[in-house]
Amino acid sequence: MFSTVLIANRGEIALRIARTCRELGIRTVAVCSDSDRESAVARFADESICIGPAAARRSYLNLAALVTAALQVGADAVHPGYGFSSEDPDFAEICEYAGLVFIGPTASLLARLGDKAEARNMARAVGLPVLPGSSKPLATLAQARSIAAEIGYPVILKAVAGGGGRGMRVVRDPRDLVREYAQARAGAQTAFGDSRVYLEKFLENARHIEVQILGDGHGNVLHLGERDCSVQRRRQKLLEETPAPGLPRELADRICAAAVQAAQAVDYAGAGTYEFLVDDEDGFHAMEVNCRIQVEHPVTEMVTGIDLVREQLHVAAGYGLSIRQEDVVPRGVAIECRINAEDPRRGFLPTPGTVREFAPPAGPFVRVDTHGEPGMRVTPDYDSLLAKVTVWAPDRRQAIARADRALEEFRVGGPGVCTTRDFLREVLEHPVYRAAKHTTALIDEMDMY
Amino acid sequence: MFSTVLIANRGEIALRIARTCRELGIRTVAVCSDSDRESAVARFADESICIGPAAARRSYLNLAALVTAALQVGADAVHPGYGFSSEDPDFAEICEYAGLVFIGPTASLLARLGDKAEARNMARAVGLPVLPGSSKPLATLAQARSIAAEIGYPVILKAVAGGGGRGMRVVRDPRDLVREYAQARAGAQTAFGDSRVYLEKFLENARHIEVQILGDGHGNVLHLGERDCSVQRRRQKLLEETPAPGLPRELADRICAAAVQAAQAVDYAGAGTYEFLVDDEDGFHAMEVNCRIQVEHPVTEMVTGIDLVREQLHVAAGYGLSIRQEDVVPRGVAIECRINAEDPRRGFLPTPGTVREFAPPAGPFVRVDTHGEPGMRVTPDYDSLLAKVTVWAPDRRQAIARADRALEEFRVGGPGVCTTRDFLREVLEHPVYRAAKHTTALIDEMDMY
Amino acid sequence: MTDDHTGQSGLGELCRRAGEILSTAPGPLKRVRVQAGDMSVEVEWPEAVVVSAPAVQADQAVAETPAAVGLRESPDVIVIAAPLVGTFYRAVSPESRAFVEVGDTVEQGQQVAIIEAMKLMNAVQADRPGRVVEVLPKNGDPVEYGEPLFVLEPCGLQSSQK
Amino acid sequence: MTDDHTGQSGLGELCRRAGEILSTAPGPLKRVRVQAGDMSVEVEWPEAVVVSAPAVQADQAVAETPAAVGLRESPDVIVIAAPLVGTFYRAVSPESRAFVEVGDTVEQGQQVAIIEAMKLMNAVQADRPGRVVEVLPKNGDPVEYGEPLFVLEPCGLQSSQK
Repeated sequence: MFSTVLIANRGEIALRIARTCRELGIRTVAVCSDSDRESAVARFADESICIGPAAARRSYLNLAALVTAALQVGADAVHPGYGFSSEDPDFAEICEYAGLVFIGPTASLLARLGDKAEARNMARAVGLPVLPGSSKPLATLAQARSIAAEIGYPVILKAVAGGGGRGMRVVRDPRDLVREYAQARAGAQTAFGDSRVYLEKFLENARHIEVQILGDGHGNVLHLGERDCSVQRRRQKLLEETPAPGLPRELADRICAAAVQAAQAVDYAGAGTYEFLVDDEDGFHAMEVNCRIQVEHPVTEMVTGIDLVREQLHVAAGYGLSIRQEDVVPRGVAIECRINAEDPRRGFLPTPGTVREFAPPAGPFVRVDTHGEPGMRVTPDYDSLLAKVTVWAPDRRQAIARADRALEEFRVGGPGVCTTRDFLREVLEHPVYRAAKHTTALIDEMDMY
Repeated sequence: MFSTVLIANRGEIALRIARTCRELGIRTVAVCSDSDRESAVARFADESICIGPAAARRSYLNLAALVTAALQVGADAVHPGYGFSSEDPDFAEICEYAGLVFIGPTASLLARLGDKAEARNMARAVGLPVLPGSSKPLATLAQARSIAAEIGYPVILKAVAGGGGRGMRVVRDPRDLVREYAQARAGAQTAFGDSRVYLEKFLENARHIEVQILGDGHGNVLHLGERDCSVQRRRQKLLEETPAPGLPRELADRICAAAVQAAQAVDYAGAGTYEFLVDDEDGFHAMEVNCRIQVEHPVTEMVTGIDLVREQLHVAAGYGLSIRQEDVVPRGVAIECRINAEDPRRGFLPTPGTVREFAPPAGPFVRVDTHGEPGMRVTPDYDSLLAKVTVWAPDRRQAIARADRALEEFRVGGPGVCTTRDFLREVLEHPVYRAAKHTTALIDEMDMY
Repeated sequence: MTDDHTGQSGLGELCRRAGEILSTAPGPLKRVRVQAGDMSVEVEWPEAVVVSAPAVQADQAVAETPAAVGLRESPDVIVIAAPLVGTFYRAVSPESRAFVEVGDTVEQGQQVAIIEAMKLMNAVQADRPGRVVEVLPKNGDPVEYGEPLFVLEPCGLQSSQK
Repeated sequence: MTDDHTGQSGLGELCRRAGEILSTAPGPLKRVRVQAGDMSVEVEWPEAVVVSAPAVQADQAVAETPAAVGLRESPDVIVIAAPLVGTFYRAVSPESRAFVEVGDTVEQGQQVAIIEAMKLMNAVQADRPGRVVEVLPKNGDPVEYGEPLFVLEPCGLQSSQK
């Protein structure tokens, strides 16, 4: 096993990774920006090194600083977490060049799966259903218009370099295509430094279902069941659960098998997530692949008992997976609620400020992943996630009651700081959610009344 | 189900009970002493009522105040937790008299099983092995001397009204019997208001194994596996785990079956624990029964996924058990560590003071049950338990590593306050414990070097 | 040089003493000051929020008077608080006269109310003399331990008014 | 000069003693004062510890100067801190002369060191003029972002001494 792992991330995921490293006897080094010197992971880790100022571009996204720090502390591997540079092929390549193990897929696979148009083609090549759309980045507006006309409106424009729900624009009326196409390209350029976009059919009432897979890089891939992540605002997940409620088991099993098939085709190494859209009429459609540990991985851990970060480390260290498919026996239901510093009443706008009170829930079957503590400052430099509250129960009704209890118990707030806590309790109460009839449109519909 | 439950206890167990009540939609009323008005459970509960001054004798042990409070708030049931009056037949009887459901066995069963000498006889009557000893309370010193001579030294003197490891004296030399007998009687009178004692053979190197049972009061009893509670100081448990490590599965199954048999014989209702001593030579011996939820119940909950307080409420409300024996499928290993405000270097003397720093661990597969928070005062009025840290893992090696990680992460302390945290980490490191060869003598042996 | 040396070692002594105090003194401190001749060492803590460990309360007299909650006593205000949880009664029976009315002067030890718990009638007594200014719960109200029942003003005040 | 020296070392003693207290005293302090004869050292903490919400920092200039960590700037002390994580070099090559030595006066913008990261040599410049009092890391030491590299005293101070 590795002797020292540099954790190239911040916040709750950095702490979560450090915890598993500690349990495996691996020395951990946290990196921090100037404003994170007193963070929970900086205190937890065996060592902490400051890599730049608060602005992520100059610290957590600064590949040279990350690799220099890793070499300086004698790390033999780098865990990129999620977000930031976790799926950046350059990061994987620079690590390799510097003699560091990048804990994730290879640079070339990151490059191929990171190109969303290419990923669509790869999925289609192994026989996965994909939504009708452009098979390459759109070359011209005329091409966009002709493909959109062929597959029929509504369509969705997506950045080739995008992912995680960012950089998408829905077009419902052909007259809006000119404007939306121009804005999608401009937005993609700003957000990802790559203006290329593609388009596909947009499903108004679909469910976001994803499959957690683990691969050893030698053709062995297993899945850890599916997650329903349909509760989203602005295409960003807010609440996730497993198993997917209201989805016929047979359909869920077919989706899981499809994900395994696709991952096997690319000799996937480590933890990854295959995302699908499911609609009642057309079955399921492959969307994109996330080549990293996922924010919502705790729900899968709670029903399977498998530590996903441990498996990532095992695979990256060349030990292969410590489990086989038959060891994956999901039990009960888990729900994760993301407590973000955002104001649901103002379009989920982040609310920076000081979190004066911070007392997360605890007790039976409740897991909290957080870097929060009283007095912590929420700055606009980083994302607004304060804590993930994940609960487990034998069945969905009990899990919902437990999630509601845990959220109610969570005392969190401070001057200027709003959170998604109360809004999530409204979701848990919502009859459409309770009946497991919700789609990705749930929150928009809630906003309407 | 009940509409309002009065929780006749304090500390972490009161909060733990309130959490399950909340999840079941039951209104909760916390009682508090004058010094507990700002406690975690008082804040969590729907209502809180002060029942007396800090001294437990005049608040949490004051049956009249508890029942008056329950009636005043319109409770239909009372949950006694553990300790205090949880096994007091008078409490159960007064509740019944006042029209309140006592969440626990009937008064008459509490009386019979609370008499430890009588409980021995009941165990023997259903065919359970018990250690040789007196079948009735000792009438005279001469009788004690003759029985001790017959069964052979060492013997242990126990209070008939005792339990939970309190009020016991080991006699290794016949010449000490006079003194120890007199002191045991005096001690029993002081602690339990009942000077009667009995004696039995003392096993120097035994393991404390107990079985969690659930009964519906109509002859249906199931077990939730065994727990090893051999890590004890002064016969008080400090660390518990399930399944019992190093115990042949066949022997563990026989012990579980014996507990079920004994509980069926008395139509046990609710949650209970049958305690046994296991030694290599003679197999197992029934000791006593705890007629209440146990401090260490979280380990059982983590491996079975069953909420024990929920089952207590179901049975007490007349719904029967919500599970059958075949629904109990233990998975993996769970370990509980008790963080007490005690000084292991001074014989585990409680250390009152102010807990200035209190940041419990969290993350994957870690559960914390606590009423603690920064600034909390540890007073000599109540027991010294600050928090229970329970971890789960697929196997024992990983569970030990995880427990150690969680304990290391726990920042707790303040002026004058010592805790058992570091000592427990020594236990987790101890080769005898790691090899699962430990007996109830482990801590005494550790003290020696 | 000698002076200087003496000064330094005297100072070292001072600091050592101060350090000893810091490390051995129980509970949080507010201020430590050590002085010798013209030398002094002083250490001060902010206005302490933290309270020191309590005195052992385990075995107080049963007749202990509870502190009233939510109502401060002052030189002008005496509060009689509920000594137990139960139902508050102002008279022996519905037909009887109340033990005390607003304006009455009560003696120390005089019964002012009854609290019933589990069918037992417990007398509430004034622990100091005074004139009744206000009766807080209504007859038959449930009260918890420490709940303020009566507000009195000290007799001294009253007599000075006469 | 001799007097002055003695005074300084006596004061140093005071500071060292105060430092000892600081490092051993439990909990947050409000004030520490050490006095010997006519000399005294006093350290006091501000009332409020909580800092208000920060200004938006998302897009500062790339040439931003990091604040030094663990060393306070003051009117008498200028600190040059590491602008990035990497290896600290005092000269262009092992054979070359160091960019600056203790005692040198540096101009604003003058290169004082190199920090190497990923084979890239990054110049470290003085952002204010001053006289070099101390060089903190050794040649070849790893440094993190914000780590103090040089202590300077402002040129004004130096010229007034001349």
